[in-house]
Amino acid sequence: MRFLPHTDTDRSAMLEAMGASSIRDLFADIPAEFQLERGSLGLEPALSEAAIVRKFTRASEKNRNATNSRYFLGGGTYHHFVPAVVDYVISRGEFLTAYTPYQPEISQGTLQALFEFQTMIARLTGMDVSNASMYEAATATAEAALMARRVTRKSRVVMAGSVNPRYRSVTANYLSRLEGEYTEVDMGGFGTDLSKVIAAIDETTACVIVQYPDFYGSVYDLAPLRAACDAAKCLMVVAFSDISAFALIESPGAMGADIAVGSGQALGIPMGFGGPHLGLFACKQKHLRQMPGRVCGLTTDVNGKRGFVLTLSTREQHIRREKATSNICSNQGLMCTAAATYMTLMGEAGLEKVARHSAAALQMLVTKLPAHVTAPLDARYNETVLSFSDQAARDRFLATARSEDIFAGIPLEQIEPGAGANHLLVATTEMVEESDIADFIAALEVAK
Amino acid sequence: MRFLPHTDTDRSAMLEAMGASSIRDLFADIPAEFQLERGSLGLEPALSEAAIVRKFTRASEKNRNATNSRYFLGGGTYHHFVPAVVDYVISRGEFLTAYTPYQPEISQGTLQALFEFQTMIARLTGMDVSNASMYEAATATAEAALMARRVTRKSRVVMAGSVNPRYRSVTANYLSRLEGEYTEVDMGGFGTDLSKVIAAIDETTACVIVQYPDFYGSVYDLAPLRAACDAAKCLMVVAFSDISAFALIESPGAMGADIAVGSGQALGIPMGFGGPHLGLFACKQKHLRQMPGRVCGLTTDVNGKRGFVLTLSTREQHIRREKATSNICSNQGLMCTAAATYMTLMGEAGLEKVARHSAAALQMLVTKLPAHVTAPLDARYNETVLSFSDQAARDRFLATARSEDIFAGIPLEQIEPGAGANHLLVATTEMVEESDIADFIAALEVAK
Amino acid sequence: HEEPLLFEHAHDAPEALNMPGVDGDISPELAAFARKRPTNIPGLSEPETVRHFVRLSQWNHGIETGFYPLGSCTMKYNPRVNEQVVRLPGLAHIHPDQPEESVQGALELLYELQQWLGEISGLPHVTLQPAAGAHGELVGLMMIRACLDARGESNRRKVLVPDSAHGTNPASAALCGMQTVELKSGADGRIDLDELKAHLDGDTAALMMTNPNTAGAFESDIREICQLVHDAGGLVYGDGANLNALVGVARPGDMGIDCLHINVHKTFSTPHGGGGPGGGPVVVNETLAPYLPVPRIEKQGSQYKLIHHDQQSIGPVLGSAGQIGVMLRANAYISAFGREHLHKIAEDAVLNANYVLHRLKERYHVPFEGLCKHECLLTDEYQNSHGVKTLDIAKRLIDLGFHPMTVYFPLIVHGAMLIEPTETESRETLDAFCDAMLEIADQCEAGETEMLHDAPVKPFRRRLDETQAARKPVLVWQE
Amino acid sequence: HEEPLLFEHAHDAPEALNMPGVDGDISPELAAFARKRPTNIPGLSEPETVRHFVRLSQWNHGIETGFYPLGSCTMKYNPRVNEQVVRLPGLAHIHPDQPEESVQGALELLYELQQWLGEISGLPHVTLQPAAGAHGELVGLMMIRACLDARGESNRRKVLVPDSAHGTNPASAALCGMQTVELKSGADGRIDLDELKAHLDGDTAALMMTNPNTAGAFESDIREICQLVHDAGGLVYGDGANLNALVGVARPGDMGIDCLHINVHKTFSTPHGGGGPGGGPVVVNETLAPYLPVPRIEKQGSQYKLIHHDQQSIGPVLGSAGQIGVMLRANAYISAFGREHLHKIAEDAVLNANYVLHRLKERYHVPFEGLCKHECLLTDEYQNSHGVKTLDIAKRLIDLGFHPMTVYFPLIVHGAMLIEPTETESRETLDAFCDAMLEIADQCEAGETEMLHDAPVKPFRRRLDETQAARKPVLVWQE
Repeated sequence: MRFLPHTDTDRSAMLEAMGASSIRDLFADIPAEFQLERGSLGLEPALSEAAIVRKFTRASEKNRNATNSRYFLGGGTYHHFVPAVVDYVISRGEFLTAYTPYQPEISQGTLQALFEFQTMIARLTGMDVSNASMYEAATATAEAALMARRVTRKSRVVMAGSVNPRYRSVTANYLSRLEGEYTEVDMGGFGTDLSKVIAAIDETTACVIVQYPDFYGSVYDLAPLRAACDAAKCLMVVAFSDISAFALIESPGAMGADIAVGSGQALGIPMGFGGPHLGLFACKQKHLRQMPGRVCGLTTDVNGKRGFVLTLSTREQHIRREKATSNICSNQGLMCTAAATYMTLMGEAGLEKVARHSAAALQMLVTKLPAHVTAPLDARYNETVLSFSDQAARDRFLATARSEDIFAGIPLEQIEPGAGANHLLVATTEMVEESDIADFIAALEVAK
Repeated sequence: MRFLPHTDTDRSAMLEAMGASSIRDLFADIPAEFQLERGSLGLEPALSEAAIVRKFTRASEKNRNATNSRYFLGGGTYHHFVPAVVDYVISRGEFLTAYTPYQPEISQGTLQALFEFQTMIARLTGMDVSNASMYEAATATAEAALMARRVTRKSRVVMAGSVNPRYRSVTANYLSRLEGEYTEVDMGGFGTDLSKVIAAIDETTACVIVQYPDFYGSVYDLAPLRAACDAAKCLMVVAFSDISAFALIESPGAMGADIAVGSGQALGIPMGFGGPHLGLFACKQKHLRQMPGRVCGLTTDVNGKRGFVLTLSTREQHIRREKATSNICSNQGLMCTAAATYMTLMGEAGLEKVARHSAAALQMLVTKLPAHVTAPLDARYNETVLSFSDQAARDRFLATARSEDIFAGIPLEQIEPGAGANHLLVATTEMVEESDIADFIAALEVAK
Repeated sequence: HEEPLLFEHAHDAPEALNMPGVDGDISPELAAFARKRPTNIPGLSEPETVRHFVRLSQWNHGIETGFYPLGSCTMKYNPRVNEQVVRLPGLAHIHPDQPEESVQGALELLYELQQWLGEISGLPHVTLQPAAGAHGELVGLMMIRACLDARGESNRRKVLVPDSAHGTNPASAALCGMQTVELKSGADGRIDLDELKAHLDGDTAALMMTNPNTAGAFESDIREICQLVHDAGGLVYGDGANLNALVGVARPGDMGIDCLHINVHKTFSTPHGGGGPGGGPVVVNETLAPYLPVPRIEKQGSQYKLIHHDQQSIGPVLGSAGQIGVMLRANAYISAFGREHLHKIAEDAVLNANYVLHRLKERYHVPFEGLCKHECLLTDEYQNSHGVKTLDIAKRLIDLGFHPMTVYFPLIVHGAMLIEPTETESRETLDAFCDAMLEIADQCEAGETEMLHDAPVKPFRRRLDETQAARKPVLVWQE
Repeated sequence: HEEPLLFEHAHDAPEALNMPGVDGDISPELAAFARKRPTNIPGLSEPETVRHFVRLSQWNHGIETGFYPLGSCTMKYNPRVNEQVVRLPGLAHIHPDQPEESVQGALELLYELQQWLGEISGLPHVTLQPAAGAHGELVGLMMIRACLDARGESNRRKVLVPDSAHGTNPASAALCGMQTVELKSGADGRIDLDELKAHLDGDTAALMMTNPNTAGAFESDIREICQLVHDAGGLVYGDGANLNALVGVARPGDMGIDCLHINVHKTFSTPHGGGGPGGGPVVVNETLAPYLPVPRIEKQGSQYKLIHHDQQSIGPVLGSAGQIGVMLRANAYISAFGREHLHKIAEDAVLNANYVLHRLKERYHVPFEGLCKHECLLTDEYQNSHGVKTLDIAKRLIDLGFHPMTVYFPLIVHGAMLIEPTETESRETLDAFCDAMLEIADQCEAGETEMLHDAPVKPFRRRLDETQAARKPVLVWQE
């Protein structure tokens, strides 16, 4: 077996050194009734490496993918370009096969990359500090609610209905096992009505969670909410699903967020059928010690040289156990390195171009829509909702588009079960070409 | 431009430091008549990285390839399996982006890998020493002829007609510009008749070049030739096209070769439409100083620690200029690292398994051939010639096979222009499955 | 050589990259929200970016560069072919909301993994959704809680956790709204049956246990333990962090465990990546099966389906069906071993740990006698008298070319050193490591205390001031 | 840390890998030839193999780890996307003898590259077949010889080569059955027109020249030089090793060069790979076009063809159409720059070289005054008086974190140091390198001779005994 270095000679010699006669002697502490006969599990026969490649290649070819299709799917996961450099960096064994950097002397590579990642995430989101990742956006949103409770020592969580339904349901699920009230504010349309959210705030409120741009791609001014949160002494939590937006539009921090959480998948991480992605968590400096997850901090070594360590670990489960700020341990470390590499390669100007092209593609698409399809006309970043006369009209279009290898959008009710079945959530990135939009529009005309 | 670090600010500052006002000032020594206007070349517009990926992906998808076809092509290039580890190792920038290891202190990685490569090639071919690669097998064969002339101070080169026609024509081409006779010995059938080769030897002969296994896959005893060469005091040069053979059958060295040359493409290097492959060159210790190409040797550093250097450079062009043993400079360094990694991963037992499966597949195929197709019945490694009644019958089969995504073989006349058009050169490797052979045979029946 | 922070590189960012897509206008409505302050993300050219991160990588120790004997972390070789196959375009570039018929290949591989994990653990109902081990713990406890609630026993909120447990256990219980009660370990480091009995009552929801435990010892009373908990009306949660000791040799489900998470980044060799991503599938028996989270992957006829809604389910615990890329690697790992070889994982892992224990037990204090499983526990008791602590031994190992073992865990012994060699290390490497450990013991006895306190001296940085880092945290770069 | 030779690893090979394919019988006829002695190739398990080669890689300097200012070698950044696209299955896993209609995508990319190389060089007829620069030289000379033979001038066998030329030039001429005559360079390091005239005669086949030459200077008399050679009935061969100075700015074909090879592993950034593979396409004008080698890639209508036979062709010079993977990378590199940016390659390369020259010229002897092109030439003359030689300066640079420049080449000056920074290095890096060079000059003047003789002290190995290696060559490991 190619991953096992021992020959039978090795095994015998080692056993002999120990005075054991067979490997199963070493399992004498496991009651015999529980010991399996070798090879008795109901698994497939072992595959050679070539056979594994063949098996996965065949499976891969059963799927249609974004490299051989026109792509308009979003809803929290986006087909942005992944530069080859990013994949190369995270494929290097020194990053890929390292453990959590608890031994900083021989982990400065991971640690410096984390420090750079935290800095860039803080700058892009406009926040003071960032942690070293959460799993993904939905659980990060739940953790933000929990953190707000710790910070404010209040318990009510108000959630705008225009937050991604998956972030909402995971947050609701997390909170439902704990003390304290959780309220969702129904929005009515495909955007965010802050007055409804503000009306839901009371003095027991720990935080208000909104998404910006919201689940429907809408961009709006958070100033009224900031004022309302100040008045009620609660935290304003801003979730986001495509961080690329903040190279173009005002950041959550500039809008006054106390905590910003969301997905960093746009930063050089492939869609991968839903993961591994990258959960981001950033907050104001003053709330730092209530933040969940690992953080990397600057320090010096005994020679006075600058170095980095994981720090503030007294917040964490391996020290604080049941009193920890979270139970999170393994996070998305490698994706932080990917995102740091991506942002370094892009720089401010490149990030802005990605965002501009993503938004320009949506604008071009919306402008060209035929009359039988409607879309909101207010500020949207790279995502919006197209509405058809009825489900049949929409599904006719989807079928036409699929026959042209266009993934034209996500039926809204697939993510938001309560939605009518005549809507389509449509997203664009810099990977959408003008000709793709023309084909999209042509399919709309054909399926009219 | 993403590969250029300078901003215009950098450029201006550097020019200012030099007292120049524009970059074109630095080109003042190039007559103005030769200077092009910027952007005036007839090239395509610059592509983004995403566009390059798209362009190459589209081109790649226009080709049918061995990962989505059944594959029986050989003739010097073989579809053996390439383990992921091999590609990973040679993709690491420390190997990939290094120069020739002329500064040994900071090139010990490349050098030790070369030393290991040389050792394993010597062992596999049964020769005393190996160099650090030639371009590929055809030019290596030509270089062997030249070396034999230097060693023997005689000039006539005798080439068996059963050597790969491409090795023969490149060798003939090289030799035709130089003094000395070159003779090809026509073989008649699809194998090697040593008596004809031996009959062509005379006392002016510097060397005899045979291929083993020969171009038609035939395996035969070289002892009579060895005796004849001894008698005539000429060198026996043995070429080969799939080194994997020698894990299973007697090596060129064991058969008495003075020089062994051939292709190492089987050792973890993809077919790549013909290159880069790996030319191998091995010889007896006593002829070492007439060997062409770079070699890596063992030595010690000033602390007495073992280390490696490129050595015997007084044979080479950068020292000896027109008196060098060859003009070769850039060789196939990275492919040596690939082959070293491959052989390490395989080990003796793995290499033998590759060879055994390659040969067993051919045997299975030949055994199942229907009556209307004939093949030689003597010893063949992993390649043979199938003969049809006429060209129409063969081409009917090829067309049927192609329609089933089977690359069934190479029309012999495509490589050997003199051959009749009713033959097919067919090769097998460990990548051929029993079901592939069944499909091959079924296509034969269909096209009967 | 030093490598500055990317913010310190001495030049402005080069011009923006060429970008595909629509180079057109954005809507005036969106333009009204234009960012006012620059992001101040410096940006380097591609050559500089690559060199920056390649250089950083050189300061790291990884499994590919050397031995990594971290107890309870299972740092084994990560196959390169797995990295290759998960990057196939039909697996890497698909969206979680593509129509099911366009992703059947991916679903097939995931479904197969579910079946295999069920078979290997003896707990046939599986969710691949949890993103990591701790997440799996939370999900498992949510299911246990849902099951108890369905039984009308909403009073059961007490979770018994041995004092040797991973810190995530109590933290996960807290996050699930449950109360942890710590069980004191017996003199042999194992669960003390009397201690267990004393805490089992009508409020007990579950026992969370790790088997083999974090001292590397198998809980041989496992059948009785499970029976006691079940008799008291509770359920048994298994922390699968140490599954590498059992895979192919024995199944937690057969022993009475009701629910187990599996760290695929340990047992099934998905790379740790400097901290993640991991994967924490949860496997359960019939009792808990109705409560598995959604979405679930099911096979209906020849079609694979994602089930998004189910009445009894605890609901979604992640925004997607899981860390899919990590799961695909686990499938590839199990594929390579197959039925014939899978047990060799545990066998060689246990062989290696016992061999290390055997070679070191005369010179390092062994707190609990007997066989170990996939990891062995030592302490610094013999070295303490020379003024040398576990931390010094760990740091000295760095100078000798090894990553340190896990230190100061488990908490039930003083100065713990927990060594896990895994099945992918050779005897040659184990011997070299043991030789290094014995050399340190020699140096300690020879009074080379100062040298040991000064270690490490070889790596890029020496001992770092963690107190300074925590007291005045600097988490982002300020120009 | 040390890493033994793989032959020294302390154990037998593990069992053979699982292999695909036909696990059946071989023929008895073949079995009669079974190998009698074992190959004795040790074999390591996959984890050990990866660790072995990863560790070896760590002893190497590469473009990705640091600056590599090797004159005449053009060590520039190698784009990672190029590595990605050449590994696409339809490009990596195709056979040179597949039917043409099954490889149109590959042929299209190669044909495009041919067109581009012709356009960039001003020599529109192209072969991609030569495997490296020296191979291209041979092929070019073969074509020149064939052309002269066709003119009935088979007496012309003399090749004039400046004494500053690369060693491959005379070696290639010899391999082509031609006689080299060395031209002594003028006082400015350039070709001396009188010297040239003195050697041109009715036996002259060609002048081989490098422009800019290996002293980094442009041969400004290029038009006159070519005219003289042509008037004498000879042809002009251009060594394209230094094309990086001209790309997009000026074209050798416009200057009168008849034939040029292009080192794509220099100018077009295909990686050097520790010595190869390279690629040496040859571009020629109408005069030489009929003699291009076969196979040739042509476009006929919308189809791409491989032409295997042609009457006037010099014939095949390689067993295939070329180092295809290398050519595909070159296509990708040119694609990235395109019409708009291609000239920036030469512009920034020349800017960088002149900047380095400017910063160092007061402290290091500059043998030839004036502008340099993409590389600059210094000597150790000022340092010699302190007992310090070029070799010491080179080795000291290693300790300071840089790969040395090319040393002792060209041969026309004593103690040459040839520095080529390329366009992909930042000002920051150039400044750091110049600072290091100035520091060495300071140390030299401060009399720190011994330290300089001892360098390098930092890398894994110090100065190696090359005499011992050559005197008693050990090229293979003997157990």
